[in-house]
Amino acid sequence: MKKTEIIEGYLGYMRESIEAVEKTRAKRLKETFPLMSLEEREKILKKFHPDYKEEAKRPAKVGPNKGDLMPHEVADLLEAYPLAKPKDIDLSKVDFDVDILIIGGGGAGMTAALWANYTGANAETILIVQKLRLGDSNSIMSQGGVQAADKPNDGPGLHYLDVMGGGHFTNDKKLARRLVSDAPMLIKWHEDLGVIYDKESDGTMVTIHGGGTCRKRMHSARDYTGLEIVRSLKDEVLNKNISVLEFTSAVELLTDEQKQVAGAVLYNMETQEYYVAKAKSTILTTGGFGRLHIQGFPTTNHYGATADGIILAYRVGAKLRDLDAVQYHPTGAAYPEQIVGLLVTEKVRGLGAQPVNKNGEQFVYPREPRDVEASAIIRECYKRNNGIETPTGMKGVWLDSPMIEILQGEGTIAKKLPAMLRQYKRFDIDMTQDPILVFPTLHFQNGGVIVKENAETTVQGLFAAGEVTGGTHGKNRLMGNSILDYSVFGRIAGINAAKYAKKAKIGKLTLNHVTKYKKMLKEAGIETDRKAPILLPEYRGEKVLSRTLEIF
Amino acid sequence: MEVLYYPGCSLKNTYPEFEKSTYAACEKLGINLVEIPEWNCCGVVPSLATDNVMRHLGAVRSFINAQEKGKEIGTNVVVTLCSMCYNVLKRVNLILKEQADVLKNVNDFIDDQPDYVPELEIVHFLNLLKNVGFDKLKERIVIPLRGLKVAPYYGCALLRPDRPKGVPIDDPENPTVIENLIRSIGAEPAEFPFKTECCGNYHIVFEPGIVEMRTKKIIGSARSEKADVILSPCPLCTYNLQHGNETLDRSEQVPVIFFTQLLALSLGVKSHLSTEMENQILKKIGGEKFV
Amino acid sequence: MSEEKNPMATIYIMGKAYKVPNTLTIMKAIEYAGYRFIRSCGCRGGFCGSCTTFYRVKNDYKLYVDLACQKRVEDEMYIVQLPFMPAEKPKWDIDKMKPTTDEVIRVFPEIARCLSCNVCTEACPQDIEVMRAIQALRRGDLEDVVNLTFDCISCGACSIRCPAEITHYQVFQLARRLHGKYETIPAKHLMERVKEIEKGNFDDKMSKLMDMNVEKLKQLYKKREIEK
Amino acid sequence: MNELAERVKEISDQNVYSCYLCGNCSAGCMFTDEMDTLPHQVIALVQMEDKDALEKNTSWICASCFVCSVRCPRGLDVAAIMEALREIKIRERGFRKIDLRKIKDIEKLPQIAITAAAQKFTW
Repeated sequence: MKKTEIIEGYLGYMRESIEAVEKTRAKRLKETFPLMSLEEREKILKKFHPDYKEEAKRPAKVGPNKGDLMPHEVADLLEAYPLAKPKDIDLSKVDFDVDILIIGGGGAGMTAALWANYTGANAETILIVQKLRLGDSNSIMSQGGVQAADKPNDGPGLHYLDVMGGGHFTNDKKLARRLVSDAPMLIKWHEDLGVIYDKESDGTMVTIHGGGTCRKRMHSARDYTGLEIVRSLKDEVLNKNISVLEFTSAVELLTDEQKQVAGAVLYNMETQEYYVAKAKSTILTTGGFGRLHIQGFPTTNHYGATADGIILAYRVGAKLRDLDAVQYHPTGAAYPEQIVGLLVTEKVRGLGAQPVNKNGEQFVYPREPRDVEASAIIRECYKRNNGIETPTGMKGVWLDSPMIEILQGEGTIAKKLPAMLRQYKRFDIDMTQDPILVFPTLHFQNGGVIVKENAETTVQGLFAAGEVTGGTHGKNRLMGNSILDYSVFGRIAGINAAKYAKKAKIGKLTLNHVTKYKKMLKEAGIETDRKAPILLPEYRGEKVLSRTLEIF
Repeated sequence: MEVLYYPGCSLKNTYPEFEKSTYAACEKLGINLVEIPEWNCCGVVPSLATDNVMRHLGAVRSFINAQEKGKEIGTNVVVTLCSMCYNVLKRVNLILKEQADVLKNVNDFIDDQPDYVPELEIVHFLNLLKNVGFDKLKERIVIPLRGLKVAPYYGCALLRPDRPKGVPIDDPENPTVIENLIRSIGAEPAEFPFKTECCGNYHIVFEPGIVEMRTKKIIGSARSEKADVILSPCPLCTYNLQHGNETLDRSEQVPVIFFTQLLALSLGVKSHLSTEMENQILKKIGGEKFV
Repeated sequence: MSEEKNPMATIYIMGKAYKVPNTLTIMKAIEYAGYRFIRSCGCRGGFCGSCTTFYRVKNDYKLYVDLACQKRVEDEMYIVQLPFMPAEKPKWDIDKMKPTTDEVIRVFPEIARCLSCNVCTEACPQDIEVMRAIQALRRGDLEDVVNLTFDCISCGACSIRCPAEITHYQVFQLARRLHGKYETIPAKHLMERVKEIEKGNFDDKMSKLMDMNVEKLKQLYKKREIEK
Repeated sequence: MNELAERVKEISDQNVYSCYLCGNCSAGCMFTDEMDTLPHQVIALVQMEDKDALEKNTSWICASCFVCSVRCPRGLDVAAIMEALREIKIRERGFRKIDLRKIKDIEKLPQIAITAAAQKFTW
């Protein structure tokens, strides 16, 4: 076997390691690596989790969270200057005068829109603005599933314990309680919409474990759970005639003299025109920051995950939390190069695949909470040097996917993980026969805008839901709680924003907070050309960028 | 007897009673209908344009699936119930048998399935019954429908055109196969001069007035012959005739049912007629005892 | 990764030639060449269907379709993307519908024009048997439609190529929702749990948990029994 | 053979010059009440290369019942000629005889009817 020859997707030297994996498989099928104690977890996190790298963080210099540690990439954006000069924007001409402005058209935004509509807000008075197409979001990419304690052996209490433990007991307790208590209701709502969850023939939900769960409560729709939910939400939003503006981002929030949020300045990304959208209540559902590539990590996130929401909220004075806690999904694709960083859903482990090193040995319990699992994989690759190096210099460990076919029966992968199977097949790798190579990848913004139980932020008139918020998951989110998060709090945000809009009186629109923020930056001595929000990441080739002329 | 069976969209969606009564009757008659797996829509009306082979693809894809299934169970006979399906399938199959260039064209285009070798025989269920023999059928009748006057309606698709040769299941100008069926189940066929007239076909969609004009005449003719029911082999005719009935006074209406429903009733198996209709028929034949 | 180590490929982005490393996906290659996406780029992971790309390669008449984020470039590839599938979204009230084929065909009567040509299937980057699904619908088998089209990402490639001008992805969306809403059995345990929560059955327990200090919670957390 | 007749032949494989205009087709046709021109008259128009043949409603009223085809003493498939006339129009760029999305009372119609109409009135 030649080391550089490609055989069914893998290079020769990788094949040698796969042989080792195959040799230990029979034995491993009978044994599982033990769970870590809370103390062991703490230890490994401190040593190996990227969040604990001191040099990767710094305290914010300005704003409500001045002094709080956060990744450089986030601090950079909070300390950047606004995209538009307030004096260039004519606030006397209102382009959209709505009751509810929803910024972000992913799962949270669409759920909020629908529940605002159910609460009595007319579809025409709701406006969703979305940077990409409606539904193009992290929500649509979520594969594994959604947690809800709806089985007889389970209950919101156990779910709560899992959420708190997974978040290392740093969560906002009220939010966590709301998350687990509303969970079954939201799944029921999905069912009523026609979302097709995996079920037994008698209607019983098929549920499995996720990392850090004590009960099997992960509901899924094959491994297209996010897709199935989002396309149903999207269909319903459009059926209800809720207005949607695509390829339009919010570049600044608006306030009135009462300092309540009163809409946003929008930006048509194609015509480069700005619009003034006045709203009685505003909901931020902008998602997270994966595309900031914190510490240079690849990401599972969609193209628009650029932290816009926290920047906008911060400038109107909303407080943030836990932004230092970045979730690295333990299993991102590490090979082939074309799909590096893309998600290998936790469901793969949920169905029985074990992470193993280059010698075919287990080194971690397959379903530790995400940060612990990720740390163990980093340790195996870089401390113990038991990873497999890819041709591009990345390291990874094997995820022994063929075990699924042995444990659950042949054809399980095709049936339950069609997206994964397809993704690898495109590059000639058959994950039913061969293991796949994985390494942690930037996945989720654990922290975000602080919200109360009613989804209101610390600023009047501004609501938020989904990944843009912080607190629900503390410093670490469990698998299956992100769809749940946007469903539960998207609904609450929609309902409360609709109620708020009924009473709210909006005064004269201003961008005073932006002027003030700029002043604050100057006073803090921050001199930079950097502007935020960045709206989209920059991936153009270096050569092109170095030769760009701005003529048009 | 085991034969391949092509149901068509109407039997699965609009008129399940047509299919269900057929299955019931077939079980009694020892005919095993094996549904063609993954059959495609036939297109309902055949394309008459010789240069538009695309229109035949649906039929051909069904033939290919039938051919493969037929190899498994050892038959090349495909039975249809819907007369529109019959017309399309029969016609396309004959074209493929006669025109090697069309066959090649189609086989070349369909590169995701095996080639079609035009050896299937497309048969309408009425002809299958004829082959079983109406005398033999008579012997199996449990409830002879004595006293019931039935208007045998053929419509167009079972009889016309005779191009390519072999499409009609009977004499296009004076067919008798449904009359023979009616007699064998003990009922009386009505003299029905409109039995081969067109119901208006697809005009129901954009020019329903044309259908109303046609069906009024057809129903009126059955009515004047004192027919208790009109027997139809075609879902579209049935729909159009029922539409025609709706435009008439109740006293002028003649109910329309599928021939297999009456057959099933007389065989003593589930007819899938409405309870009202079934009682009406049983009453008519003096069969209160059956009610 | 240096250019010397990796062979380059020549690709034609809307007719213009660019040299790009041949290990890149089409999406990354377009960016490498200097384009910045606003449209035709969404999740970058094969789920959203926004980066549908049509291409031909040298000496081949065949028109290929794939997702730019999932397909590696080849030398002499002629590329164009589909930034938007031109189609209105017909509105429906799912609560007032029945799970039947007739219902779907009434919204999308153009289904009646399907020729069984199978070009749609050829176009699908998700390997869905699109034509088969349309025919399954005609047979009245919504469950079959759902199973065949569950992986549909609504990219619209099938619909662009369809001679019958069907917008398959919309048809399937309706079929899936009808099946999901009316033809699957609601989960009994879910309904019961929702009722229990509404009744407040868990309120006391939850309040107790909320009042607990972290140490106590940790004890409870450790003692959890993990379901086998 | 004139160009129109040629086109009809191409599509239907029927030679309109075989027709001696006996009128049997029109006599048997059940739909003449609705037609502005009788079937045999339309054939005569084609023989004379009168493009009006395409504008008459005859071919559109034809329900493809094939009575004419069965009864033609010259063995002409008259229904196929009608189809050819329809096809010539349907194949014109931009021509649209019907709009399937605007069918009246579509909620009552079965699939078979919509399919039949779609097949005959659209390309």
